[in-house]
Amino acid sequence: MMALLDRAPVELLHWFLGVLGSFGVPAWILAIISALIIIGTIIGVFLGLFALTSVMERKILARVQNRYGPNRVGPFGLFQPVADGIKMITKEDLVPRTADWVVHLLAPVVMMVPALMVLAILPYGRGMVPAEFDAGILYFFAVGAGTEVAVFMAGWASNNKYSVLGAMRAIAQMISYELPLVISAIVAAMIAGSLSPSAIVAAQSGFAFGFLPQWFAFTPWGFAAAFIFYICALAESNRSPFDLPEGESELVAGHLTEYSGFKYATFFMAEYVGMFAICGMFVTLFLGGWQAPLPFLDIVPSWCWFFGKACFVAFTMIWVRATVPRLRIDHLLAFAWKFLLPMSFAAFLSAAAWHYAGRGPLAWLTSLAIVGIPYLVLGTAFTNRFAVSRRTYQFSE
Amino acid sequence: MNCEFLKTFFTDPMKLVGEWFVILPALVLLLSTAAAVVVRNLIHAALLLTLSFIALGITFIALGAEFVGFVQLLVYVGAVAMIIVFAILLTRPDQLTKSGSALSGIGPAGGAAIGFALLAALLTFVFSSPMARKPLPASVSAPVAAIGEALMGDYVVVLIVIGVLLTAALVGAAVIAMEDKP
Amino acid sequence: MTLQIVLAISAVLFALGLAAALSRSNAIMILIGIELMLGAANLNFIAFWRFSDNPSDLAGIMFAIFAIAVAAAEAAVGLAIIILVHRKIKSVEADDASNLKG
Amino acid sequence: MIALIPILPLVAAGATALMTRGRRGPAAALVIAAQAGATVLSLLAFLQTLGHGFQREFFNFPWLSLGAETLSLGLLLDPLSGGMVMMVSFVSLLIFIYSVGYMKEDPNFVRFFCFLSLFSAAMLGVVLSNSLLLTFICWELVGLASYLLIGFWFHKPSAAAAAKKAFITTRIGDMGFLLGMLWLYSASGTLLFYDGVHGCLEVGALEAMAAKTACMGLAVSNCIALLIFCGAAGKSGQFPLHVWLPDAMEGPTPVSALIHAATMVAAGVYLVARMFPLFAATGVVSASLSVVAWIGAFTALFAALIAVAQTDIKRILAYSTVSQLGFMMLALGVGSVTAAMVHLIAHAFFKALLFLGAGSVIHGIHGEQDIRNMGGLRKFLPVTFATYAIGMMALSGVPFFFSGFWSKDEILHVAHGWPVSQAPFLMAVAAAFLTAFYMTRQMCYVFGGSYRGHAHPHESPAVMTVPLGILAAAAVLMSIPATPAWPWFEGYHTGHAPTLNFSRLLEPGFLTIAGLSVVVVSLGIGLGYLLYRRVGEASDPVQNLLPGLYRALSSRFWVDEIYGATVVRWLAGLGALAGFIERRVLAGIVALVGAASLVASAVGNLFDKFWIDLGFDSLCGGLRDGGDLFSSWESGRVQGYLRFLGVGVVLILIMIGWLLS
Repeated sequence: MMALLDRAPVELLHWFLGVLGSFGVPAWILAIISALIIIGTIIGVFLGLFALTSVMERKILARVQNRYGPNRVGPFGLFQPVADGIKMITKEDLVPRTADWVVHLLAPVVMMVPALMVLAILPYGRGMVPAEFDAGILYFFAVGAGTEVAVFMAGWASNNKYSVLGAMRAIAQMISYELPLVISAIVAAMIAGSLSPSAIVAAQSGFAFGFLPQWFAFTPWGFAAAFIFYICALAESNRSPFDLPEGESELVAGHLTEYSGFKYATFFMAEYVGMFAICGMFVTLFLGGWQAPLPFLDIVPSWCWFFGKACFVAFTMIWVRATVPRLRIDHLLAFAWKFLLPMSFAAFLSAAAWHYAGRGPLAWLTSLAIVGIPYLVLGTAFTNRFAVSRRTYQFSE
Repeated sequence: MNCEFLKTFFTDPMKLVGEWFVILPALVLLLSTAAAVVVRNLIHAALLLTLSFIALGITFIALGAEFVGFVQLLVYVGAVAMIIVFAILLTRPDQLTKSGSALSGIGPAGGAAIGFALLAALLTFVFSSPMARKPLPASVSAPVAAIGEALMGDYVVVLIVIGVLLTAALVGAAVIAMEDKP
Repeated sequence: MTLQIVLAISAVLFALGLAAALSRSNAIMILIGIELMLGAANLNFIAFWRFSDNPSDLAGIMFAIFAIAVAAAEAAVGLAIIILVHRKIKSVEADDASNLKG
Repeated sequence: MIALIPILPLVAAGATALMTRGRRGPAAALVIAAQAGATVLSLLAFLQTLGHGFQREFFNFPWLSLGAETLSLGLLLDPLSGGMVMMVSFVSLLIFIYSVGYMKEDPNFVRFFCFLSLFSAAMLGVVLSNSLLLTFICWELVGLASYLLIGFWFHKPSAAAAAKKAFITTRIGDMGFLLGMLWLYSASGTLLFYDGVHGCLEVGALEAMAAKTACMGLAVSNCIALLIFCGAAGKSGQFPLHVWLPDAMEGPTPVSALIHAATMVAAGVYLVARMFPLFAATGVVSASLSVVAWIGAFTALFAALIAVAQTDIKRILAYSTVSQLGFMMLALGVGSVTAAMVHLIAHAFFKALLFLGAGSVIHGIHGEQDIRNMGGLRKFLPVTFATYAIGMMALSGVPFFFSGFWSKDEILHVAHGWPVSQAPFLMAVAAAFLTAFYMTRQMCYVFGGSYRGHAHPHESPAVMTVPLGILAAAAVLMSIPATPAWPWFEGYHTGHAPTLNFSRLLEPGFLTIAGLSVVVVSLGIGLGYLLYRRVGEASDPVQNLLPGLYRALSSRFWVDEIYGATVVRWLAGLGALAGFIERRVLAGIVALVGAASLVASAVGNLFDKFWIDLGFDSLCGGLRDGGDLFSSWESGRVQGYLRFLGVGVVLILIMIGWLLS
């Protein structure tokens, strides 16, 4: 029964295709229909998650800040996204007169496409990978690079100082954080011996002592890499505390300043889908993908575990947003180049040591040392560098 | 839910759509490149160039070099296109749309003429060479593992040299572009 | 589908890159032209690999990967130089940088 | 183990190069320790060559393979290199120690020691090399170190110019060296000196090269030897490539002592000595050796003449060095390697001593170099005076107790025995006379009379005077193995055990020469003393002697004529002429325009100065017109070049297509 539930989506698809096939539909049309169904399902699921998250984020933030949050539309305000959507679609689409309107129009599309395309390689459950190929991780980052182009297009086409500055900041931030992001992902790929996401998930199967999941996040190097990946994921999806590009107090709304209506909604949606995609990648790389955390919990369907974990990671991101203040731009870049990048190299070396020390207790010690010592050194240096000191103002007299 | 179509599409697209899968992105590639070369607005040129980089990456994938295609996308779209855009914005902050039309010496016609002459010469070679009429061999693939083995095996020295080169380029670029200390 | 088609595509791409490098006076466009020519060369590498009789010989792929890496380094250094030149002479026209002209 | 000798200073140079400016103590300690190590090893190597029945030792290793050709490098230890390496490392060590005191206040102390150590490594490499290629590599490194050290105070324009001049002038000679090396490789197929059978200095190769004729009846071996001699002449400051050496005195004084007196300039002589079998492949009176002899003799006389007219303390010594190197070349040219090497080693000690003494003087009176502003320093710098006097007597060839006497005597002796001509011998005698004369003049100016300067002279610290003392002792002691009574050096070089036999001193041939030399030296010193005895008492003695020519004194060569009027008129006239050629023609043109204009200037001297100018003007005009034509292609537009490139590619493609079809 449970096994059936686990495979329910696949079985459903096969059943439907079987029915169509019995009507004599040719095989190549079946293939296309199958692909369209899968793509539609994934997009539907993620848009639903987006709707849910947008309201949940507002409610969580509100609870943290001792407010109620949206509670008018529907039960507990759950239909708020519907109302928002209707509002967005019916709003006037403003385009500044001096804007480059073609690029202005294309920017949200270019933003949305990579956000959806990266979803193709995530393993959602046991045997549920839409497009499985060798260099899946590489694909994820290669396609994800398109986001930067979109941000630039949006910022530049608006022909607005705030927009251009916001876009430049966003791109600088994305490029800076992409390096540690990719390197920490490579760490997991290196231990798994493959760039394929499903192989990486498979490498994290099994339980130590019968109950401890062997996820990569539970090793010294894996923990370091996961931590770096998480921070970089925050920065890549322009979320607090790395949301300077749209820091309202400085840049109005960054590259989104001149967008309204449906274009704005598309941007908004793309950012949330992108955030979910990167959460999914995080889960795949470090949290064992669709695998259950404890042996007896295996009965819960694998895709539930995947989405559950992804939602949990997304929740922590909201949590971080509610608690951590925004960084300054120079601190942000210095943090990427002077702390995260060296630390990701340390994690890389540590993983190599782990592999060559036999993955036993000795491996634990060495890889812990290789990660821990740089952390202590760099961390101390950074704490001293950015220590909170008495502020003095030039014209305070 | 293992989608054969998508998988085949990415790994052996020739089987599905034949040579059009190569020719379509190649057409996009050539058109966007041509537009990038002639368009006057530098930013538009850079964006069209980005499009042509993407098309080039897809052409690589279509030819079966999946890994190279992804690398092309990651490096060119993610990095090169972005630094070109940065350079454009940093070098003309107040006249973003001024065309780079001030032409020197023999002018655009001369450059284009040389380009056409070269094209004619190259095409003559391509279409007269019997070797170039070779048909497409059966599906080939370059698995990532094999590329990794080769990089760490036969080509390891090159890999190290390239690593040194990239490091030197990174440091060099940073030093060159650094503001002079007063 | 024959090798000719791919080679013709790469020839056109190369010619376009050359024309860009020769006829645009902006140094950035010259650099872009050079990148396009490198891309054309890469396309040739991949094409010859794809059409070779021994596809397990990865020399073409390797060459393309290394060429991409070198091109990235070249673009980074080239653009840094252009930015520096712009800072010194307030121009990115290749012909304006003629201080060392004899 | 031999390889360690040059490697030690090289490692020290590398390590010092990485040190920061502030680390003066560690840098000096490291460099001196490495040099001391090299000296100890050199001593061991030297003692090894002393052993009875010593055969030359070498080891070679392949360096570069080009197809079937393999270039090998190697190291060689034989009596020639054994003695030389001992001298070089020992003198270097002393000068390094001396530099600690001399350069104490320089902010670039660490850099200085780095360069010194690099120089020492390269020089030891030249000496120990068993391959002309390795010699060439080290030779160029020596040149580089010399360039760096001459231009050490590069903020002085004159120093920077002197460094360039030295580098460029020696490069003209090195071009010949390089050509000779290539020719040698093509003629003999190897650049190794000795490798048992096939070395280029071994019988087989030499006979083959001597048998072939290149042009104008010259054997191939002689042509190669002459080309190599170009390099040696450049390094050793032989006429006409000597112009850089006096200017090189712009460097710090220890550098002048080490590089431009004791070691590097002797490298040319050493090279000819090392390649002597090649020079003498067609017999001891070969064409190449004759050229060496004539040039050596001419340089000896010519430089001695100029030295008489100088007022800068270091320049006098520099011209004296050129002159002494001429003596060595003369000795080689007439076929006596032993005499040349004895003089080389003896000269290294006393010339280093003189330079360090001069440095001590300059240091003591705070940087003054003009001898007219010195005087009476005997009282202020007693130690320097004593050691300087020893050096001066050694250089002048004061009989019996100074090494210079015996070694110079030996050269005169072998020159006298040269079957071709007696002229070089007579020139050498004249040069010996002048040497004694100008050294006496310098002594009188610097140490005699009363002090004419304004600074407060003081004696140098012990770190400087102790090396002076050691060198002075060496200058005296070197006379023992150099006497014909106990021909130790000769035995050392030829492999026979020396015997003590005073009767050799009484042989008529030797006695004549020795007597002549004693007379000449006494005359030189006596005359000099007579003239300059009271130089310090009057403000300008020359004015007192000949007031009518006072205006000519503003230019310092004209001083020569006034001395000439009181001494020997023709001598002074010749001196002025030599000075004129030196300054106006050679220094200006040779160094800058190069070997081609040397010919033009020689012709020009015969006719008229204006004729040259005219010729040059039209030549330059033609060059300029041609340059304009070419520079219109060099538009400075990068795209212009790109277009040419594009057109070129298209043309090449069309050509290939045409060839294929």
